[in-house]
Amino acid sequence: MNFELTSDQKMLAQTVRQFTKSKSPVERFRKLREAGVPWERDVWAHMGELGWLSVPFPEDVGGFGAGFVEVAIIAEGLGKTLVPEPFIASVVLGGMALLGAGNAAQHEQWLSPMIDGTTSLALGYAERGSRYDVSAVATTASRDGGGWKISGEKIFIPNGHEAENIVVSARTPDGVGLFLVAADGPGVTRDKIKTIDGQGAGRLRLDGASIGDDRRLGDPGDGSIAILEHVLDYGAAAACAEGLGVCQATLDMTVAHLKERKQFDVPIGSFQVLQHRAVDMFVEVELMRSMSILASLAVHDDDPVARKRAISAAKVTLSTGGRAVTRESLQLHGGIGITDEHDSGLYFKRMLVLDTLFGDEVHHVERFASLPSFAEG
Amino acid sequence: MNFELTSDQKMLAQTVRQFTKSKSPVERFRKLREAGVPWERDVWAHMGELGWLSVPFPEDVGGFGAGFVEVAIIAEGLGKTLVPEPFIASVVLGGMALLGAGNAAQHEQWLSPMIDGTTSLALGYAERGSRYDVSAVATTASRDGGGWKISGEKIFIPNGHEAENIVVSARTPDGVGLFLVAADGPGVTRDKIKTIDGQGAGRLRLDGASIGDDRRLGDPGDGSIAILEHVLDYGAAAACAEGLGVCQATLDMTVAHLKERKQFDVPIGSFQVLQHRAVDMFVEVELMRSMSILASLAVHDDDPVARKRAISAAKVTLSTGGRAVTRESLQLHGGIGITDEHDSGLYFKRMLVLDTLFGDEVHHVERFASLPSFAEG
Amino acid sequence: MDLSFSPEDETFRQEVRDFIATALPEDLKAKADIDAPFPMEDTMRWHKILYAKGWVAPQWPKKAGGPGFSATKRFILTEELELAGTPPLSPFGLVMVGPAIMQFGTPEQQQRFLPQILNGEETWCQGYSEPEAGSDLASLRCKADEDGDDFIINGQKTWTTYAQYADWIFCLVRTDPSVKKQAGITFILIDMKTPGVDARPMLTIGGTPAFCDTFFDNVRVPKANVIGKVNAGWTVAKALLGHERTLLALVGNSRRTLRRIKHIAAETAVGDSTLLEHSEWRGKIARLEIELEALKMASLRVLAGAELGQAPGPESSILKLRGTEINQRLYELAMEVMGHDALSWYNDAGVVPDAEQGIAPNFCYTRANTIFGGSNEIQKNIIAKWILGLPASK
Amino acid sequence: MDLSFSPEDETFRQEVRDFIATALPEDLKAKADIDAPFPMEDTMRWHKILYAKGWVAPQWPKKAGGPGFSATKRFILTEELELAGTPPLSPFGLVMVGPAIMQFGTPEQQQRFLPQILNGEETWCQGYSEPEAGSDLASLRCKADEDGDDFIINGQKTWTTYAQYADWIFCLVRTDPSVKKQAGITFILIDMKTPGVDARPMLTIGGTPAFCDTFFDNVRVPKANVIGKVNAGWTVAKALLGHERTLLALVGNSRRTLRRIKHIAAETAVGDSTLLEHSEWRGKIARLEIELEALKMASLRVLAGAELGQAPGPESSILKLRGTEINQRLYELAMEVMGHDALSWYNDAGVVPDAEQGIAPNFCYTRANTIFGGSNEIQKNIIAKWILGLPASK
Repeated sequence: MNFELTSDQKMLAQTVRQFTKSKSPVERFRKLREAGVPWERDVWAHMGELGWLSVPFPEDVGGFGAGFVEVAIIAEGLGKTLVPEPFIASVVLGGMALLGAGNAAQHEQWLSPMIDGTTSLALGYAERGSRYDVSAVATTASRDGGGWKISGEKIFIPNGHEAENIVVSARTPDGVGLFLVAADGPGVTRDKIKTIDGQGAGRLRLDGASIGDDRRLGDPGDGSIAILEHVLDYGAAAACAEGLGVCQATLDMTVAHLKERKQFDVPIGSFQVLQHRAVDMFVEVELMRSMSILASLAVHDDDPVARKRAISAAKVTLSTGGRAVTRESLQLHGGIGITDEHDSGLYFKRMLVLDTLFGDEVHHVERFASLPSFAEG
Repeated sequence: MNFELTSDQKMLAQTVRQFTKSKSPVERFRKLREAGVPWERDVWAHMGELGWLSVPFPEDVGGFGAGFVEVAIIAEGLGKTLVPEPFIASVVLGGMALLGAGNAAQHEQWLSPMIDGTTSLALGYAERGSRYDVSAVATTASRDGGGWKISGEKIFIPNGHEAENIVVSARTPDGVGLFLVAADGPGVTRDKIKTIDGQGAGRLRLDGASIGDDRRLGDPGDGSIAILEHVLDYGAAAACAEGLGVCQATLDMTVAHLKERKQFDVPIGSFQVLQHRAVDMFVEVELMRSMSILASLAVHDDDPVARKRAISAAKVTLSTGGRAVTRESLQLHGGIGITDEHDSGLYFKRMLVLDTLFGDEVHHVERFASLPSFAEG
Repeated sequence: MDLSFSPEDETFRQEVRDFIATALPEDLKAKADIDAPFPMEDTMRWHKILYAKGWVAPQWPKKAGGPGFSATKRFILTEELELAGTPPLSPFGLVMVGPAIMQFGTPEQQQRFLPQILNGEETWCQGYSEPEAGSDLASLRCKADEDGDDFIINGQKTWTTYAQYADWIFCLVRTDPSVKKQAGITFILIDMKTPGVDARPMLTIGGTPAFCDTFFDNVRVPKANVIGKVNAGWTVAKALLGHERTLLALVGNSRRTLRRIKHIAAETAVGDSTLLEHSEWRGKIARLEIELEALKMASLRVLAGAELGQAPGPESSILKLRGTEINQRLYELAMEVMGHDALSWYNDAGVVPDAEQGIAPNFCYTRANTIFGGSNEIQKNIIAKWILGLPASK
Repeated sequence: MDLSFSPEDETFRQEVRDFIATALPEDLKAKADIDAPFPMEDTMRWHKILYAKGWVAPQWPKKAGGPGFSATKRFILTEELELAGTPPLSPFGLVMVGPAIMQFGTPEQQQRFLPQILNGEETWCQGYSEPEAGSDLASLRCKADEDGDDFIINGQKTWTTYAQYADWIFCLVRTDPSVKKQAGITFILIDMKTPGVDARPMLTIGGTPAFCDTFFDNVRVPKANVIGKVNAGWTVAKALLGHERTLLALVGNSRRTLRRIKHIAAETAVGDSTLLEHSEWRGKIARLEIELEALKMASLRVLAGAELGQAPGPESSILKLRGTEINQRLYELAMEVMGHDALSWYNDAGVVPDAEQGIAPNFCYTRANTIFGGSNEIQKNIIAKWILGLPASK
């Protein structure tokens, strides 16, 4: 048992810190949000140069071949300053789905340019009415000559408004299949949904969209559902890391405010009630950190029960801790926290998105309790 | 709308206060508990003389014909000093069951002497495995000549260890029926179960017990279940009142402790964290008071949905508020609160019993949510 | 004891419902149905409709132009308006400065200001908080220097809600810096059109421009605009805080939100059934409904006491505390119920169901409820001291 | 990073399990199975069995007679013992005064006391708190006056757990009343058989005689019994608090209680199924299991750090805080799950199922967890000051 980062991992964390400090402090996100710019291509390319977009992929597809700890390090660091580039959406969701379901030619054609930072990917799994169940797929795909016709709608796709290619699930006569849809393909309409965190998301409408068979990722069937479930677990583990960054930054900001802000002639951080509530926030952040570590180590577990158990526990901890920390932060900031110009609200809203994506608290409590590990002890 | 007590009701409250102060302060309960004495016959008779055991019954059976507000006034007052006489068990449970299901001759024979304070009653409805469902009756009653043979077990019967006669439910070929079992009757074994609050409860084993048909209360069938449900709602409403008394006393005791106890050279009540936690207790008590009023007014409602909605809401408020208040009280008392010699523990334990009897928090949340009133808005 | 409303009150409730059904303009009703925010012009349009009906100021006495309603009728009117989701009227004139002018103003001041508040020709905002004086109001610095018959005012007020639309502002200003904090403060009315007044709106996290920073740069205000005595503004401000505490419980708004949650839950599939039929979600909703029921009962107790002319008892102090928390938690629950739809932010119709449109901004904005109007921490300090009698905190 | 235990550690875990299975006497196992309280003689019987195995003091170094275990092995041993429900050993000798004697004691003191602690021939209790000095330990009054080579001790200690069975007590006493509170305190060992020592047991709300009030009436104690320097007892006491923080998280005990809850829930019918299959109850249990999982992970982080010889980081301070709360809430949930059976109190077998017998007394007694050993309020004060760096509270 060992929770030390390797020296390479420490260096990675340091690089992320330098990057966010010099290139993407929270003010950058605020400016992009006000300008209506989701994220910037050159920054994405820079992240590609730094190798960050390659970390979870094996070397034979141009990846770095690292474990998920590196993904978590990057996601946590980006969360601290709300970097808007689609690291989780493109690398962890779209990328890992393409890696898991696609073949070598597909990896070569679509994964490699994403790893370079030339393009970006996304994963569309949510539909109106599907809630968090990846097997509730109403979108259909039927054979059409040598290719496929796909019809249906996917909503709230992280980076779905910007990605060149989007992995979507669709029901075929042989079960659910995965397909890589080109955003500008025929029969494809995509638009941007404005989201609470200012990052936006995509909505994809497929109206008999023609998809070549070269864009079919693996064979339809239960295997696709298993891949989707695993990819969403990757997403959840990455969300735990980003959420930890969000909450650590929120805690730091709040403690600083308590030390600086004076009322009744003293710093408000000298009021015992506020002290204890800051301590409660601190406790939540430490538990989130512990569970983020667990998630990043367990997400590769060969035993799907052990994996799901750990990821669900971590995601529940993210939701409960993240809600407590970001909501309490607004209260402890007082009136200023309610203004859009203060950063605490930005973190509060980003946390809400991480809380919701990949299944909320109730969903993961139920998944946790329905695993055989629960009844067994 | 009016929440003022009438002058008669105010006088009743005053009489109860005088009684508890002079005749049954909490020290009396402590002494009886140590001596293993459940309660005292002469005190019970005195309560009969005061008319308290008659309040909810109509005048034609020797009752006072008052509403439930009077019952709540008495129960709240008795709760404040943990008076052990079986007011709820005998008057509200056994008495109201006998009143509702029995005929005039039965009222004359068994209700009147209870109202006098000569005897006491009880109601046995819980069985092993029935949890809080009064229709889950495994005890059976079958015709036996002109009478009945009853077999089964009733557990945790408030005052079941002392009552002369106990109303029990039993399944007959025509549905569930109610019978008045004599504690010393043939085939009847009853013993005392020690309970956490020190008041004890009865366990009744019926092994082909012979019960005369004159002890059958009404006709078996759905009506008996409806009566039982209503009687348990009376019980729950009375528990809300007693629990309010318990929690008000707990709050008062805790606030007094915070003012008296010094640490770090100041009263601990000057620490802001403890102040706010005392305020949280105060808020809970005020909400419990509001809901106890609602319960005592709604328990007679002709519309069973409205009645059940109000009683379940009040009982949930009792459980959540009562747990919060009595548990926080121990914490705020510090070490002394963990000793058996301090009164806070006695209130803490009594509250647990009131929390459990007549259905706990989950039970009443579910009942509340399953009523048509819930889905309707 | 009696929980029921009188037949007369029930008739009045029906009258209110009928009135709303006919008098609320279609476009406002459409906004209410999706919980959309009402801009100031909508609010003032509704203000004038209620004024025409004579119901705009239910808590004002007849002689000041109010309807002379009983406490119960006031409660019913408020509750029905909240349940219907009509635009909440701006409280600064009707609930705050109006009653203060009635209690402390001169006859001239009453005549000058009250009719205009009532008919909605003049709207008001509040200038209490300053960047360095939030919970600790008594440390305010915005100063008023005497100059003949005028005061010259310099300083800054913050959280001046809707100051950008207001005709007048009532302010607490420091008129004597030499005395103890709460002494030396004056309550004064300032015309927002006076040269040197500058209200700069800022967005809230709910995405609406509800607040302003308001700056005063050598603003000349006649001494005749002082309410009460110079240096006795604290007395006026304290009296003003006591008005209509039951309003702060937000019972009507919360009941409306609860109803909306059930509506959304009933429309949201999970597995083979809906969220409203699912034990865990039912339990969450039911628990909040029960808490709201307890809060409503507590409000009714305060109301019944007011009807008998009693001063509000200890139970009244919990209304703001618990009412704002329940309201926040309802919006939190609504967000959870909505799933992915909770992420939608001011999108065009059709992206999420209409019933969900307004939830997210309100979810954000309700965070203010536990901060403004005396933060809940300050409320607890007050209860600890004045009701529980605990010693001053160290 | 690596979450797995080494093969060697896993082997050790199996060895511990096998040992417990054979070495735990049948009657103690029967008590463990029903969560019954262990009287002192049971505890000491088990102490001696563990001593014979060499495992009684896993945290003691080899030179003091310990097994020289790694932090991980200590954790595994503790967890398995707690999971099996073996009698919890008295911590006063093994975890508290023993290590203090190792760190601050003279060679003579070490030789005199350590072997007897280890073999269980002498049992210990703690004399810190006084009626007027609970959370505020530094204000203690129990005084020690010099008299030649002795101190004469007068005063009272309270919450002296199991003092009625103890051979020795370690006390903080005031040796200099003239100096600042924390100065002037001395750490001293007192033989309970000395004339003038009187330990009076009192019941806890859990129904067991766990505490005593202990009185000292002109008790003569040799100065040779002082640990560390006279008037420097605070240093000894502080060092002692830092030992084995992971123990305070109660992870093993909580996991055992969780398992028991599931067992009871699986045996409890509700409607057509069991509580364990019922969505609302599953959710309650699962949420606590998840919190416990997070606490366990936090404990493992502290442990892994200790293995690397690092000082405990900020994460260690949350263990007692959250661990005691979770433990309380587990017992609360167990009581809820039990329904009416929760009301049973020390009845004979058969009144309630065996698995439920010990729950209610433990439910009561766990209330002490958040009070003793530095109340959770004090813990939060410490974190606020030393970790978050917040200014001294006003």
